[in-house]
Amino acid sequence: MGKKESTFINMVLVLFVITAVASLALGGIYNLTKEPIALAKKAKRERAIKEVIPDFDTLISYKVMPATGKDSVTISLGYKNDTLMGTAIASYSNNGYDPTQIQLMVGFLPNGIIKNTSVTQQKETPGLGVKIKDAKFKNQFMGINPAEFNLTVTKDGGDIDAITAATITSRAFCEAVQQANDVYQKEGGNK
Amino acid sequence: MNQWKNFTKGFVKENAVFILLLGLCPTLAVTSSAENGLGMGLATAFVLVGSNIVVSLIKNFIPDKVRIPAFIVIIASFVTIVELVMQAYSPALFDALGIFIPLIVVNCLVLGRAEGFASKQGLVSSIVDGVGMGLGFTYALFLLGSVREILGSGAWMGMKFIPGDAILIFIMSPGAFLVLGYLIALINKLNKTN
Amino acid sequence: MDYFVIIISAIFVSNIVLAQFLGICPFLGVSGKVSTSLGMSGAVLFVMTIATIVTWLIYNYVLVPFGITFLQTITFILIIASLVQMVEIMLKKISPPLFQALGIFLPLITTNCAVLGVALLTVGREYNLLQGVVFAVASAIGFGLAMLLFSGLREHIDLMEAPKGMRGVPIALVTAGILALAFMGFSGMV
Amino acid sequence: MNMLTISGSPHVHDDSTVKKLMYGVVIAMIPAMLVSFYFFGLGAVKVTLIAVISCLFFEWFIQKYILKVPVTINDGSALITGILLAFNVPSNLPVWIIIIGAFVSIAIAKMSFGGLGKNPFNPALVGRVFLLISFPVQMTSWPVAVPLFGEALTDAITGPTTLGFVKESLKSGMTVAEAMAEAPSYMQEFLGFQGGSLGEVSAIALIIGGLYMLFRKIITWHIPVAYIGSVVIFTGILWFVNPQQYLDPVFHLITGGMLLGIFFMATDLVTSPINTRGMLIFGAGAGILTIIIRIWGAYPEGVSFAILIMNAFVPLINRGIKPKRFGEKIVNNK
Amino acid sequence: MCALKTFKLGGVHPPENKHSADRPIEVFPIPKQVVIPVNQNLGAPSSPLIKKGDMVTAGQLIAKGEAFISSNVHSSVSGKVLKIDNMMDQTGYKRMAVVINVEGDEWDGSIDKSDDLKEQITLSREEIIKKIHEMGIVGLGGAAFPSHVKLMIPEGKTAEYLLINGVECEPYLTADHRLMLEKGKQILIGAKILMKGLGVDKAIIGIENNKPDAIKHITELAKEFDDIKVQALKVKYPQGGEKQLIKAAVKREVPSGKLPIEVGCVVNNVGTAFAVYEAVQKNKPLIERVVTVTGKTVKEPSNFLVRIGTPLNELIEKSGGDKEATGKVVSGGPMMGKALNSVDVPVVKGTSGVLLFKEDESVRVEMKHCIRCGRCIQVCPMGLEPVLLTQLSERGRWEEAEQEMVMDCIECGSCHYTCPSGRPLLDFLRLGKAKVGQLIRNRGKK
Amino acid sequence: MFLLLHTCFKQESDGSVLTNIKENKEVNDVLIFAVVSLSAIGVSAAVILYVVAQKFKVIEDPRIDIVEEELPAANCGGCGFPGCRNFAEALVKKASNDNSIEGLNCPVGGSDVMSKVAGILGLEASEQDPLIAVIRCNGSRKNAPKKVNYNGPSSCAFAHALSSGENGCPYGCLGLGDCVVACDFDAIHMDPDTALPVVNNKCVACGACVVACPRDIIELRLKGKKEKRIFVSCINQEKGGPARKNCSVACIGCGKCVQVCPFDAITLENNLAYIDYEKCKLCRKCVPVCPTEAIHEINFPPKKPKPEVKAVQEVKVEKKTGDEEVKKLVPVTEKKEPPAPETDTEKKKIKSNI
Amino acid sequence: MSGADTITHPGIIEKVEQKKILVKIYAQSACAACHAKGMCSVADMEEKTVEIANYHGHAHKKGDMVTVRMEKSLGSKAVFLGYFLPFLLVMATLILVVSITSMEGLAGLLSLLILAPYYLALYLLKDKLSKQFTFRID
Ligand SMILES: Cc1cc2nc3c(=O)[nH]c(=O)nc-3n(C[C@H](O)[C@H](O)[C@H](O)COP(=O)(O)O)c2cc1C
Ligand SMILES: Cc1cc2nc3c(=O)[nH]c(=O)nc-3n(C[C@H](O)[C@H](O)[C@H](O)COP(=O)(O)O)c2cc1C
Ligand SMILES: Cc1cc2nc3c(=O)[nH]c(=O)nc-3n(C[C@H](O)[C@H](O)[C@H](O)COP(=O)(O)O)c2cc1C
Ligand SMILES: Cc1cc2nc3c(=O)[nH]c(=O)nc-3n(C[C@H](O)[C@H](O)[C@H](O)CO)c2cc1C
Ligand code: SF4
Ligand code: SF4
Ligand code: SF4
Ligand code: SF4
Ligand code: FES
Repeated sequence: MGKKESTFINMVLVLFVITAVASLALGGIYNLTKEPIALAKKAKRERAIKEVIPDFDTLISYKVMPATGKDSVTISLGYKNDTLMGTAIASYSNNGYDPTQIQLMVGFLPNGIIKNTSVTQQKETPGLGVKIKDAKFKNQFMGINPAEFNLTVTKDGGDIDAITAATITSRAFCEAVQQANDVYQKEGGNK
Repeated sequence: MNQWKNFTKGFVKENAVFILLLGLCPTLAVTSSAENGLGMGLATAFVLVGSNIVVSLIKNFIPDKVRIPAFIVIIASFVTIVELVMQAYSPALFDALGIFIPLIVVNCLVLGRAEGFASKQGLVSSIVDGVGMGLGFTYALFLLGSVREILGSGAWMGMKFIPGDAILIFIMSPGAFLVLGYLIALINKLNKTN
Repeated sequence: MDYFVIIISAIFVSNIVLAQFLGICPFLGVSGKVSTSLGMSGAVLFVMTIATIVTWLIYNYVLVPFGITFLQTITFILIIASLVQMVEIMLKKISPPLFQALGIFLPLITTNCAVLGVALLTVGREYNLLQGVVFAVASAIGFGLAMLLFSGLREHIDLMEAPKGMRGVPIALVTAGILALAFMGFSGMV
Repeated sequence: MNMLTISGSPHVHDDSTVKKLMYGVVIAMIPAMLVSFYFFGLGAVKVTLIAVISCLFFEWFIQKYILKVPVTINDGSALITGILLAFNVPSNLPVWIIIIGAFVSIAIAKMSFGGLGKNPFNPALVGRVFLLISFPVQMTSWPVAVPLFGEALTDAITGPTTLGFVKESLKSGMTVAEAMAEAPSYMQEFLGFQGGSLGEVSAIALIIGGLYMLFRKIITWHIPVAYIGSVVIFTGILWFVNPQQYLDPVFHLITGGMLLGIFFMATDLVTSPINTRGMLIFGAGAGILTIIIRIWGAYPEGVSFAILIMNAFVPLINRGIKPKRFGEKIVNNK
Repeated sequence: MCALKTFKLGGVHPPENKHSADRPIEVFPIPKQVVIPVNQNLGAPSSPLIKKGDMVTAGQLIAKGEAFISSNVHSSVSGKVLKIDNMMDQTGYKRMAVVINVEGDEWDGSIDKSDDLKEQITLSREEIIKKIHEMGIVGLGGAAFPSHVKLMIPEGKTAEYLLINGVECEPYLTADHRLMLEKGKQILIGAKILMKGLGVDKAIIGIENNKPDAIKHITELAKEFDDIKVQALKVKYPQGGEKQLIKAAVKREVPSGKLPIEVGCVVNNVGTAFAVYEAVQKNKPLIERVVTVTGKTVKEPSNFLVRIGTPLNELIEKSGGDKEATGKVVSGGPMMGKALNSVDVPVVKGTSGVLLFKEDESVRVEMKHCIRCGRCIQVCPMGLEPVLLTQLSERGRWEEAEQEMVMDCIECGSCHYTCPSGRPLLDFLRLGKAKVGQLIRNRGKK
Repeated sequence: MFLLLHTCFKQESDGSVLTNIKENKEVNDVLIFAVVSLSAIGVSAAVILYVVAQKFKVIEDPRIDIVEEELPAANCGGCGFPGCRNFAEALVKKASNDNSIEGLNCPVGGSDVMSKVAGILGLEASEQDPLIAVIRCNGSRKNAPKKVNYNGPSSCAFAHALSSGENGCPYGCLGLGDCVVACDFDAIHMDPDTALPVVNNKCVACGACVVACPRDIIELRLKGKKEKRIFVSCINQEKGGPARKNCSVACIGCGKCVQVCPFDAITLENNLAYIDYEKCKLCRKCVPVCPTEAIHEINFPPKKPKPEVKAVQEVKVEKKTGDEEVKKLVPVTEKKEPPAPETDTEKKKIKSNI
Repeated sequence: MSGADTITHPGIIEKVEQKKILVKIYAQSACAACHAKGMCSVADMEEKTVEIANYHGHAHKKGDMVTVRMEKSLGSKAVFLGYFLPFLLVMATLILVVSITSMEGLAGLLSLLILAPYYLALYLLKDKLSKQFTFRID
């Protein structure tokens, strides 16, 4: 049999070659997929933005620190033919049911009215918290003017009907939208 | 004929999940829907076939005593490839499967086949074995995912056929254990009567 | 994150075995007897802690600076595998009787996805070292708790003799399912 | 001379049988059942009937056609499971959900392990928790207790249980005094004027049943006393430290499923430790877990989970905690 | 008489059914033929000294116990040895026995047959032990353990108390009760002899409270002896078990696997004390004993003074036992006695009673799965877990059974008596004890 | 490997990205870092594992696996080892130490498997004639009617300890099936009519039942050519009279078979005849001389003159002749129920799961 | 001798030397019972051979089936010495160094390095340990 013997040199050599080849190959693949990965991420974000603000052709994004949260939020301004079509704010809340952050995209029309919202990340319980993605819950935020609307659940005296048996998630969602609105008022509203 | 046997054993007689009980972590974790099960199964199958091929090709160059680390490196490479490619071209699935993609590395099925089969057999047999075992694994995950999705979400492959909620627990962790338990009991029974 | 939260979460709320589905193979394979499962849990505790420290260091001081985090899977598994073997050989060299008494759990851990999973989760959640280690320890304790309860239940079921078709793995899985069900009572605690 | 019978000693037996034991429990549940019929009307009757019938049916079906063993639905254990399952759900639960619960209780939690005596987990509780997690909405909308027969059938009025209500209030920052102002008085709760699952509303009915079982020696005092003791001590300490934030022991004892769990479910012979030392640990553990879940967990009610979790500990308790052996400690007073 | 005492752990209280309690002891007529098994005691068998055709007298030594734990057997009648053969005994197996055709009633000359009370104890300690050995006295409390062995206290141990077991906790049986009422004085003298043999200065007679007349009578008589006390005990089975009796009377616990002497006690049955009196004072070997014949199918439950070797059949006939209605015949009490294959077996030294069951009483309740109620544990006087031991035994897990102390079981049957599922716990425990005993012995051999 | 990577990559990506590689400078850094670090880790792993291997590894003989494949995987313990793999190890070890595997035998696989194993190990297998379990008691309900009712757990071991059994024979089968439970191969079952165990051809002679029977009734005997075997179906050591009292087909120790056997295969000890299966040539001379039909022949063709008669019950003794010479050949077919002492009124069912 | 509190293993005598016996134990606990045994061979399933000081002096020969026993408390002691104590050391060092220097890398390294002296100490004590962890056979 042509099996290599297990001498020290042999072993080191073989492992060296294998790891080297493997890392080379992986490096190659990494480089090849880097772009598509970045693209995919971008596409995902853009898809979310598209969902919450009207059609646009140019996107200008920047980050700001919200007054309340720990992490920054990204503001994206969508322009079509140089007119501002809407502002999408990627907001978040750490107070969901699952420790994983809930991330939303909230779209404001230039007049400050919320056009739509979209959930970009969540790990809430299937069948309960996950329902924040359902139209029934989300549509409550469509077309409202935060200025004259209490962005909290009814239980807390607000105007949003919480998902049955998932008040925590509902609260977190409201909190994120509220945060987006705060940021919008401060940053994006007058731009 | 022999190759055919080689190929089919992964489905019934030596099914990784139902009979050999290998790789149960991903089996239980990602099968909350048929689609996820399918994705995970295919990813594993890809790694399995790839590493089987490479191992069987280079088996003679590897000294016995470093064979395990060598196999691990090979398998891990394929896993990383899957990770990267999936991230690039199927990000949604990647998100859904999460940590269990890198964990294919430690799936005993993969290492077991590389070590137990590919390192002893020729290329063709290894490929056949890999494909058979991989598809067997995939079908098991798909089956489990389907049952859980139907019972737990009232849907199949994302298509909802009852409105509202179904029996939620089946897409949560206890449901995974329960469904697999009864599936195995059923399959044992079928195997016996055959 | 608060350490307390990490601990409660890893042991009870998101128990590594019952909720995260990591380490199912030893959970089912080595849980036939209480004494065995205790030995296994001890080994997991030790290996998981050490492995998390090493992988955390490598990740943050090698992979991140060089921008090659995509190699984490392959490096982690290599490190864990050799680490386990190193512990094994050290124990054997140092005190053969001790090694004998400890049984043969170490090799089993190499392919245990719980160790790799915890290492990956630690870096994925961007814990700092201490948090990571606390998480690893709590996960190991959670693993041990689940193992211990489960092995007790299995000894009991063994004595009770379930119906023929359910004996062995099926009934073990059903038991695990009900155990997971019971553990859902801890949910929302963090 | 007749053909003689030979057997090992002893040749006499006391008159206890499994059946007597089980029907004793059924009798003990009658007060609570009547109270539930009184408060929840026909809805309660319907839920109880369906739960009992489906439990008996599944047991019969599985024994006869799947396991092919002698049918033992007469022994009363499935009857108890059915009644207790009904006791643990709201009176307006849809029929199909009750049937699923009965199936889970009997098929999964009991028969999969081989039937009476072999199951490590309490069947009724497995059924209830399964439903609670699977159908959180239906399982947590309670018709308000209306002490008029037939009235509640319309089930239009739903409200939270006292426990859920108080917990929710505390969570939103109220003090105990504020929260309790709107809750039913202790006397009302004691008698049963509160929302909740069928069997849990009336503390007095449950206590009567429990005392009956103690008197008939169906259960021993160990589990109830350890359970109540640990609850009282644990909540007592918390309450003592901060009465604004934590509820007093009496409240915890008489609300929710506490007494139901203590007398009827923690004491299930099959799923609790077999010796009295173990029972004390079991009871104490269940009490502490109940309070932990009630105070810090997502669910307002912790009894079911606490008992199930302690069920999982039972084999270890049985293994580790042995009865006092004769001659264990040499107590020779010279 | 001080307050009622009892043992703490476990115990049951079966219906007492002491139907023959007020029937005086009746001397049973000598049968035509007796069958005397040569091995009637716990321990090594004895070897016969006579052969077919020999003429023997009542009280003549016919088999000698040579081993340390073994005992002599005497002829209970006079007559001709018909054969020495394997005869069925109470176990249903055939064992060696001497069959004697009775001719007259001629006693060995050295025996004092008179009824006179002989109070003076003249023999020395060693002589007492020797006498008890010679006269073939074994424990009449049930186990038939050679009594002289009990008196030979192992080196390093000292006895402090003699306990006389007048508990008779078994339902139905009244032999000891009647003996105490009728031969109280002799029993007390017997106790004195035993005390001397043991070298102790304290004796306690334990009697359960369901025999108030016996308590009263013995207390009265015991006033003479300031070193013998009567202790009334609460009625609870198995108070008569020696470990339980010691616990109840002197609050000491015999450690697991150890003998009563470990805590300075020796326990003897009242019947044994009486036999000792007769042996030492009257030179009379153990050739007769009191046997209770009772049961629901017995017309006249009686207490007979019976020669060893008398067929049980005759006892049953004499007391009007209805054989047609009888489904089970038990030698001994209902809790610990042995069901017999046949009534054509002889009375032996250990036979304390014959108990007849009605047909419907004789079959056990149907066995079901264990429901883990734990009652068997609660009633076990030894603090064992019969339910677990049974399961281990059923599955042949002997090592674990040993660790769970199966050998400590005193086979009292309380667990089986009380199990609502009707599980034959004690049957499996016995099996387990036998197997574990084998294991331990094998280990010892190596 | 590269080829493979290339192909798989080709399937999944679009061409445009390919061009990026050369342009991107950072990319090469990554490559270098990757290669360097991973190789470093790989080599250190190699060193560690080398040391491990040096000091520590036991390479298993690959033949163990191959041998294990051959074994039936019943893990029954019939070979005396805890499992098939352990047996395989023992085989390989013995083969390499002693150059023979004598004394080791897999009863389940039989000589077939053993010769294959021997082939693998390069040895000759010692040909082991197949054995089968044989029940040496015929005290069925008819032949040894029940005299008392046993009312206890269905455990021969316990019943044996309790008393001599329902039919009074202190040697005979208790009929509670400990042997049936012990058999892993479904080779023994209880005959509901006779309450005696019956062995079928699934028996692999593992001996589990032999150990399980508290009365040593079961013996492993030569399976015999064409599965023919002759044996004394009784182990009662009582004298003739007492033995016959309980059981009409007991061996009474008359010694006729001993005299008639031309091969000295039969010995008489303790009132009991025993046929040595190695010496027995299956001549059948002993069968008809037995006055109580205690000698059984199995799988023989029926005797010529009466072809319709079942071999086992070919001769029937006239009851109560006392003189053994006066016996008649009575074809079973002509007979009704064999005369059994009619004390047994109640039909005994096999005790259910007590 | 009572069988309580001991761990027993069936084994086969491999070698009888002057003062000791080598017994091969069938590792029935973990690997042998593991369903993945046939597949998993990561670390080559190992058979354990234990040494027994042959102080009984009774005749054992190669190939005998024996039962090896060790006191149960020793098993947990081994787990304590082998895993738990070093684990505690690592944790202690880690927490200590982090709280003093707040340098995580250093803490991590140091906590791993602390194992070296620990195992060295074990090594030095090895004779003592060997005496403690002895097996007996029946
Ligand atoms: C297993 C489990 C999962 C849950 N998942 C969620 C969730 O995803 N979102 C949520 O808001 N509440 C969830 N809950 C319920 C909360 O813990 C809490 O009971 C509820 O949100 C209280 O609000 P309610 O007033 O709406 O019932 C879950 C509870 C359990 C037991
Ligand atoms: C898992 C779960 C358990 C709950 N248990 C209780 C309970 O025991 N008592 C109670 O009053 N409310 C309970 N709730 C109800 C919530 O606290 C909340 O009050 C209720 O869902 C209000 O819902 P609605 O707005 O749909 O009426 C529970 C909710 C969930 C999700
Ligand atoms: C469960 C049990 C019950 C017993 N009951 C009695 C009893 O009632 N009376 C008695 O004298 N001995 C009884 N014995 C026997 C005693 O334990 C002890 O052996 C006896 O009293 C010693 O006296 P002896 O050697 O003179 O027979 C019982 C034993 C056991 C195990
Ligand atoms: C005191 C007592 C309490 C019981 N409690 C329960 C119970 O909580 N749930 C249940 O399903 N069965 C209960 N049973 C019935 C029975 O024990 C149970 O169904 C077994 O667990 C089935 O094996 C109880 C029985 C008794 C005697
Ligand atoms: S028979 Fe043995 S186990 Fe049963 S109660 Fe009596 S002492 Fe305990
Ligand atoms: S008394 Fe009977 S049913 Fe109860 S635990 Fe003991 S064996 Fe089981
Ligand atoms: S147990 Fe007896 S009958 Fe069954 S295979 Fe083994 S030897 Fe044959
Ligand atoms: S052959 Fe032996 S084990 Fe089998 S049923 Fe008869 S007595 Fe029992
Ligand atoms: S797949 Fe997770 S431990 Fe085996």
